Amino acid sequence: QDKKNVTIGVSIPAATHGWTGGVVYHAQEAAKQLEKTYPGLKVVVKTSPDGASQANALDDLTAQKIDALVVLPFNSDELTDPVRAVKKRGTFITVVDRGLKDASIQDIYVAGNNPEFGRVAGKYMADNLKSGNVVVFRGIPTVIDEERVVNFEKALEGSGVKVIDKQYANWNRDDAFRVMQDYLSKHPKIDAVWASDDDMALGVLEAIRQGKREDIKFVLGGAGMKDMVKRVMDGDKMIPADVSYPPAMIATAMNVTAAQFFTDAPMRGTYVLNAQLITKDNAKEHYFPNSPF
Amino acid sequence: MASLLHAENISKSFGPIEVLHDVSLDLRAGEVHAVIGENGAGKSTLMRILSGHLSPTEGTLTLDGRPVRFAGPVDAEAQGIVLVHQEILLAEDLTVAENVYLGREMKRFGFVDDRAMREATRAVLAELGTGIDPDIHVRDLSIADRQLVQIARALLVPHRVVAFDEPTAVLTPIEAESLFTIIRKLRAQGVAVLYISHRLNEVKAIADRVTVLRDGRLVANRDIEGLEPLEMARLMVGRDMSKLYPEKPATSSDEIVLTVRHFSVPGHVEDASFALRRGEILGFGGLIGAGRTELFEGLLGLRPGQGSIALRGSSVRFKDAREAMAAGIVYLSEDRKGKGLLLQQNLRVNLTLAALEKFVRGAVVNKAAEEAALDSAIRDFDIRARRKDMLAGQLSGGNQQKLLLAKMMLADPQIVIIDEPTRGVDIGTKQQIYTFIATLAEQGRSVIVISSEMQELIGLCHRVLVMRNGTIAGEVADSNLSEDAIVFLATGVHEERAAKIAAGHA
Amino acid sequence: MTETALRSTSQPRRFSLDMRALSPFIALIVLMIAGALINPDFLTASNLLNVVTRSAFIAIIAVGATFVISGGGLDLSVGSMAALIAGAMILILNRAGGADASTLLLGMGAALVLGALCGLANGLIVTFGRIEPFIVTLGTMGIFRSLVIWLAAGGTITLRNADLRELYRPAYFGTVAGIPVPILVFLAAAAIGAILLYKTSFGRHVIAIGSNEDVARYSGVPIWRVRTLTYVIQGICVAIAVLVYVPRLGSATPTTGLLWELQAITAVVVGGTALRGGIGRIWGTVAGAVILELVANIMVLSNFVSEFLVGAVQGAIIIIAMLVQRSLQRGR
Amino acid sequence: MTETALRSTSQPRRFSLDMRALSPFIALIVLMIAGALINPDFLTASNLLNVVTRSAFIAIIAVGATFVISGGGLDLSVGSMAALIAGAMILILNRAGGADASTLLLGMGAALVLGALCGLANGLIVTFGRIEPFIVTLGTMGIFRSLVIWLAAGGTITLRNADLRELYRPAYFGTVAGIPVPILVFLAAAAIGAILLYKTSFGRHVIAIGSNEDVARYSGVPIWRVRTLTYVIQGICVAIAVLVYVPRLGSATPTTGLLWELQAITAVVVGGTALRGGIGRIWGTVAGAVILELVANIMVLSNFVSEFLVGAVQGAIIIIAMLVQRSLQRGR
Ligand SMILES: Nc1ncnc2c1ncn2[C@@H]1O[C@H](COP(=O)(O)OP(=O)(O)OP(=O)(O)O)[C@@H](O)[C@H]1O
Ligand SMILES: Nc1ncnc2c1ncn2[C@@H]1O[C@H](COP(=O)(O)OP(=O)(O)OP(=O)(O)O)[C@@H](O)[C@H]1O
Ligand SMILES: [Mg+2]
Ligand SMILES: [Mg+2]
Repeated sequence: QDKKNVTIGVSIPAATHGWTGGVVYHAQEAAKQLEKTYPGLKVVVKTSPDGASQANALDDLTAQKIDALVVLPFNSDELTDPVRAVKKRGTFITVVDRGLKDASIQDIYVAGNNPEFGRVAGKYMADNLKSGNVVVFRGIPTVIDEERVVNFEKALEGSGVKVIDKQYANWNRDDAFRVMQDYLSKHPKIDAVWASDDDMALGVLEAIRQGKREDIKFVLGGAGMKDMVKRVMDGDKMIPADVSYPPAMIATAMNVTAAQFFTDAPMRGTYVLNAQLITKDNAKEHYFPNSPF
Repeated sequence: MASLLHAENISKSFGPIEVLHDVSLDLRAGEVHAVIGENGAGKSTLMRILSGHLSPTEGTLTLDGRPVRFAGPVDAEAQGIVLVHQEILLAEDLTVAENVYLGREMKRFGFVDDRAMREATRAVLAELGTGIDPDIHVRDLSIADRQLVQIARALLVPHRVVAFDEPTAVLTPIEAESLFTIIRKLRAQGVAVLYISHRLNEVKAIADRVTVLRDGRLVANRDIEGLEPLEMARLMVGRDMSKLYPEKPATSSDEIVLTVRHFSVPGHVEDASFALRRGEILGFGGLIGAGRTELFEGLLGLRPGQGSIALRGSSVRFKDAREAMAAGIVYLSEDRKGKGLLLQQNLRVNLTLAALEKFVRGAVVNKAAEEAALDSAIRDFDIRARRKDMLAGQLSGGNQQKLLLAKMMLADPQIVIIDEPTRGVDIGTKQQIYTFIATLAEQGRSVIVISSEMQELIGLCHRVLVMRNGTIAGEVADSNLSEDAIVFLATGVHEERAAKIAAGHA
Repeated sequence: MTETALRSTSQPRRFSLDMRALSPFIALIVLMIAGALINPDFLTASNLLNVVTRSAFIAIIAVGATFVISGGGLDLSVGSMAALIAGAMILILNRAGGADASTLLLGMGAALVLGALCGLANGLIVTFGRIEPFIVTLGTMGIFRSLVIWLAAGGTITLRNADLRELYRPAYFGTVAGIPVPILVFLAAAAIGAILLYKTSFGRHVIAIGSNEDVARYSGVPIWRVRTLTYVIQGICVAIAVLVYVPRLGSATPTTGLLWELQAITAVVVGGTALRGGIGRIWGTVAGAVILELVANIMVLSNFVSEFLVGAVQGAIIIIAMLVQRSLQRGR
Repeated sequence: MTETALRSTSQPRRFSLDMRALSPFIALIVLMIAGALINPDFLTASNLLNVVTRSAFIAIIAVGATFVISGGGLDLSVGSMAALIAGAMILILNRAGGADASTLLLGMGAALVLGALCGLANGLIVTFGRIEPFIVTLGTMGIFRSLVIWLAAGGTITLRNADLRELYRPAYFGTVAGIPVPILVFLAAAAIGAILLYKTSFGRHVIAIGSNEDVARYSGVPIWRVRTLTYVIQGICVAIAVLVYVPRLGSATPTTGLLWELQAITAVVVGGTALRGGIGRIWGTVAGAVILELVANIMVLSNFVSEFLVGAVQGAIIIIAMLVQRSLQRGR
C-alpha cells in the first residue's frame, strides 16, 4: 500500500460539561491512536463553544485543506448549511450524534438517538414505578433536550407515573443540586427523579442525601458516566440503572472515516448507536475506568 | 532673614509650550509672600512646582540651603510643604473628616480612630469659622465649604510652607477674614505662607512681599510697603486699572420681564419672591449657604422646586435647563468644573455645547462655523489659550470662567443668571466681564448676578437682594447700596460683629 | 504672540492623539503578521475574507455599543436580544409563508422594529428608573433569553421555506464586487455610526453626557432623550447584525448570541473607547471586533495549542494586545 | 447663626443615607413576603436555610467584589478562578492521598494561596499594565477556565478518597448551633470584610481611590498597592467560597462557577454599591446575594411560571426590586 497523505478535521463542541468533556477526550485519544496506525494521516481536532463559532471553525478547517470532516454539530439546524458548504468542496463528511437537516450531505452518519434516550428512560420509569410522582431535570434549552423530554413524557403516557415538575438545570451539577433542594421543599412526595444526565444526577443525589428524604425510590441519570455505571454495577439502590449515550461515538466515527481512506472497504452509511438501558446485568460492558467521563 | 524655600531660574514647559520662563522666588520663614498675575500667568503652575506636583523643566529648588527634588506631592508634604489647590481636590464619596485625614489616618489598635479625627477636624473647622459637620459627605457640600475643608486639611499636615492658591475666591469676606487670622497666626509661628489672590485689597492687607508674574515671566518682586493695589494691577496687566466698574447703564424701562412668587426649593429656599426688570442688573448677595444657587437652580428646573414664575406676564414652568434656554434664560453655574465645562473635551466642543443647534447645517454640525465661533470667543472674551486645540481642563482657572461665559452667551439669552461671575478671575478680566455685563443690560437684556463679593454687587448692580437662611431678607438699592447694609441683611448683625462671630470670639 | 504659539504647536499633539486612535490598527497588523508566521494559509484572501465576514455580527453590534458606552451606559442584553430578534424574525417569515422578496422585506422590517423596541425598553428603564444600566440590561438579558426559549419551546426555530432561504442566502454568502455582503454592511454601519457620533449634534450630546452628565444637564442637553436613543441605536444595530446572521445558519436557538455582549464590549474597549464614557471610537471598535475574530482564527489555524488551552492563549493574546497598545500610546 | 442653619440641613441627609443602606434589606423582606404568599412551603426553616446556605458562595465572592468595585475596579474572572482553585485543590487532595485533617488543611491552605496568587495576577496586570480591568479579567477569565479544562482533560475532577469526602462534608452540610456552616462562613467573611472596609485605613483608601484616584494619589495613598490588594482580597474570597463549595459535590467541572461573576457583580450592585466606585456596602452585598438566590428559589416553588419563562420573570423581579429600592431612596 503506497503512503497517502490524508488530513481529517474533527469539529466538536468544547468541553463545557461532562458528556462533551468525554467527547473531547475520546476524540483526542482516537486522533493519537489513528495517527499511529495510519502513517500519513493527520487529524486536527477543533472545539467550539457554540453553534456560530462551530460554523467559523468549519470555515477555518477548510482553509487548511482537509480531506474529510468529522463533525458533531452543536445544533442540527444551525450547522446544516455550513457543513453543506464544506461538502461542496469535495470533502468527505461524517456526521456524529445529531443528524443534519439534509441527510444527503453526509457520507457517514454515526447516530446517537435522543428520542430513544428519552423513551428508554420513560419506559424504565413506567415499568418500575407503575405509578407515582416523578420530577424532571431539563438540560440546556436545545433540540436534544426537547427531544429527550418529549419522548420521555410520551413513554409515560398511559402509565400511572406522573411528571409533577420540570425545570432547567443546564446539565450542571450545581444547578441540579439547587433545583432538587427546591423540589424537596415544594413536593412532599416524590417517587423518582429523572435527572436525564449523570452530571445532574450527582447533584440530585447530594440534595436528597442532605434532605434525608426516604420517599424517593431512585434517580435515573443518563449518558453512562463511569462513576454512575460503577454504582449501577455495585447495586446502589438509588441508582438502579442508567441510560447509555456514549461519548465514545466520536471515536467510532473517526475510525470509520479513517478506514474509508486507508482500507478498501467502502464505509458509507449510517451507524446507529442506540441508547441502551444499563442495569446491573450489563453494566460491565459500559464501564471504562480509564475514560475521564 | 534666611531663605526657607528658594526657587532658582525655574522654567516649565508642557510639551513645546513654555508656561514659566526663568522665574526665581525666595521664600523666607515667617513671611506672607503673595504671587499675583493675570489668569494664565503661571501662578498655579509655579505653586505646583514648589509643592512637588510638577517637576520643573529647568531650574532648581533649594530647601534650607540644600538642593531638593520632590518625588511628588507626598514627598513635598513629608518635608513640610503643603498646597491648597485652586481647584477642589477632595474625594466626594468620603466624609469631611475622612478627607482631611486621607492618607494619614489616625489609628487606635490598628483601626482608624474616627472619633479622634472627627474631633480634630471639627476643631480646625471651627477655627476657620465654620461649623461644617465632619461626618457630612463632601459631595453634599457647597464649593465654599469644600474649599474650607481643603484648607483644614492643609492646616492639619505638619507644615513649614503653606501655599494657598486663590483660597478666598469662593469664600465670603467673613470666612476670608477668619482665614487671614489663621494666616497671621501661621506667620507668627515662623511658617512661610505663599498666597495667591486676585483680590488685590486682600493682598495689600495680608502680604509682606509680592511677586508679580506676567506671561510666565517674573515682572517684579516688591515689599508690600508702598505698593498700592492700583500699582499691583498695573504691574500685572501692564496698563492702568483705575476704573474697574463701568457706568451703570440706566435701566431703560420699568417693564418687568420675570416675576417669581412664593418659590421654594425643599431644604434650601423658602418662599422667595422677586421681580426682574428689563435692562436691569440685579444682584443677589448673602452668606455661603444662604440658598442663592439653589433658588435659581430650582427656577430653571435643575432641581425640584415649587412656586409661580411669570415670564413677561405669562406663567411658565421649566422642566429642565433646555426649556429655560428655549425661553431665553441661561444660568451659569458657580461650579464651572463640575457643572460648567467638560474638562476632558476641547474648547470648541465646550463652547458650542449649549447652542449646538445654531451650528447644525443640514444634519451635521458645521465644524468650520464652530471654529469661527471659537475664534471670535477667544477674541471677545480674551481667552488666553496657548493653543486652540487644548482641553478645557488645561486652561487656567480664570480662562475657564471666560470660556463658560462665552459658551452660555452663544445661546443668545434675554435673561442671564451668572453665579459668581468673577470667581478666580484676574482684575483685568474682571473689568472685561463687568463691561460685558453692563453691555448686556444696555442691549435690553436682564442680568442676575449672584456674588459673594460685596464690592462687586455694589459696583455693578442696580439693586441687590440679600438672602439669609433660604429666605430673601431684604433689598438694598441706590444710595443704600453699601457693604454694611448687605452684611446686616445677610447676617442680621453689623459687619464688625459678624466678623467676630465668624472668628469665634462672640 | 499667542496666535503663533497656537499654530506651531498643534503638530506634535495631533500626532499623539493619532497614536491613541491608531493603536488598535497597529495591534491588528501585528496580529496579522503573527498569523502569517504561524500558518501560511492564514494570509490567503479567502481566509482573511472569511474572518472579516465573520466579525461582522460583533462589529455591527459593537458599533451600537460604542454609542451606549461612550454615553456612559452599558448594554449586557445584546446577545439575548439578537437571539430574540432572530427567533421572532424567522417565526414571522415562517408565518408569512411566501418565498418572495416582499416577505423577506417584511421580516427584515419587523426585525428592525423589534430591535428598536428592545433598545427603547432598555433605554426607558435606565433613564426613567435611574437604575444602573448593568442591572437593567442584565435583567432584560434574562427576559429576552427566556422569550426565545419560550418561542422555540425549548428547541430550535428554523426558517422552513427552502426557497426563501435560497433567496436570503446572499445576504451572508453573496459578494458585491468581490467583497462579501456582511463586510459591506458592517462598513456601512460603521460609516453611518461615525457620522452620527462625530458629525451630528446628537453624537456631540452623547459624548457630553458620557464625559459629565451634570455639565450636559446644565447646558440644556436633553439627557433622557439622548441616553434613551443610544440604547435604541444599540437595538437597531443588533437587528442589523441579525439580518446578516439569519441567512448564515437559517435558524435561531436558545443559545444563539450567547456571550456576544462580552465580545461586543471587548471589541469596543480594545478599540480605544473608555468604559467610563466620554470617548467613542467607532473605527477602533471595528478594528477591535476584527482583532477578536482574528485571534480565534489563528487559534484554529495554529496546530500547536491543545484545544483545552485555546481559551487561555486567546485571553493572553488579548491582554498582550492591550499592553502593546498602551505602550504605543505612552512611548510617543 | 450660620451654625444653626448648617446643623438643621444635615439632619434629613443623615436619614436618607440610612434609607439607601437599608433599601436592599427592605427589598429582601418584600421578596420574602411575596414568596410566602406564593407558596406556604417557602417560609419553612429548612427552605430558608437551604436558600441562604446556597447563597454562601456568591455572597463570599461578592464580599471580595465589593472591595474591587468600590475601589473602581471590576473582576470578571471570579467564576473561572473558582473553578480553577476547586480543580487544583481536589487534585492536590487526590495527590496527597491521605484522609486525615492534615491533608485537608494542606489542600485548603493551597487553595487560599492559589486564590491570592490569581488575584495578585489580576491586580498586577491591572495596575502595572494600566489596562481596563474589564479586559484584563476577561482575559484571565479565559485563561483560568482553560486551565481547569486542561487540568480536567475535558472531564471532571473528582475527590476520589471517600473517607476524605466524609471528613470534609460537614464544611458544607454541617451545622453549628443549628446554623449551617456555610452561613457562618459567609457571615464571618462579611464581618471581616466590613471591618476591613470601614475600620481600617486600607478600606478608607479603597473608597478614596474609587471615588477619585487623583485625590488619593495627592494624599499619599499608595494607589498601586491598595488597588492590587483589592484583587488579592477578591482572590482570597473566591478561595474561601471554594473551600465551602468543594465538600458539597466533591468535584470540579469545566462548568463550575460559570456566570458567577455576573451574579457576584449583580449582588454587589443590588446591595447598593455603585459600579463607578467610591461606595462600598458589604452588608448590602450580602443581602443582594441572598436576594438573587431567593428569586431563583421562588421561581422553582411557584407553579404558575412555565419553565421556559423562569429567566424572564427572574430578570423582571430583579429590575423591579431595584425600582422599589430607588423609589424608597427618593421618597424620603
Ligand atoms: N497640563 C497642561 N497642559 C498644557 N498647558 C497647561 C497645562 N496646565 C496649565 N497649562 C497652561 O499653563 C498656563 C499657566 O496656567 P496656570 O494655571 O499656572 O495659570 P494661573 O496663573 O494659575 O491662572 P489663574 O489665575 O487663571 O488660575 C496657562 O496658559 C495654561 O493654559
Ligand atoms: N448636593 C447637596 N445636597 C444637600 N445639601 C447641599 C448640597 N449642596 C449644597 N448643599 C447645602 O445647601 C446649602 C446652600 O448651598 P450653597 O452654599 O450653594 O448656597 P448659596 O447661597 O448659593 O452659596 P454660594 O454663595 O456658594 O452661592 C448649604 O448649606 C450647603 O451645604
Ligand atoms: Mg491658577
Ligand atoms: Mg452657591
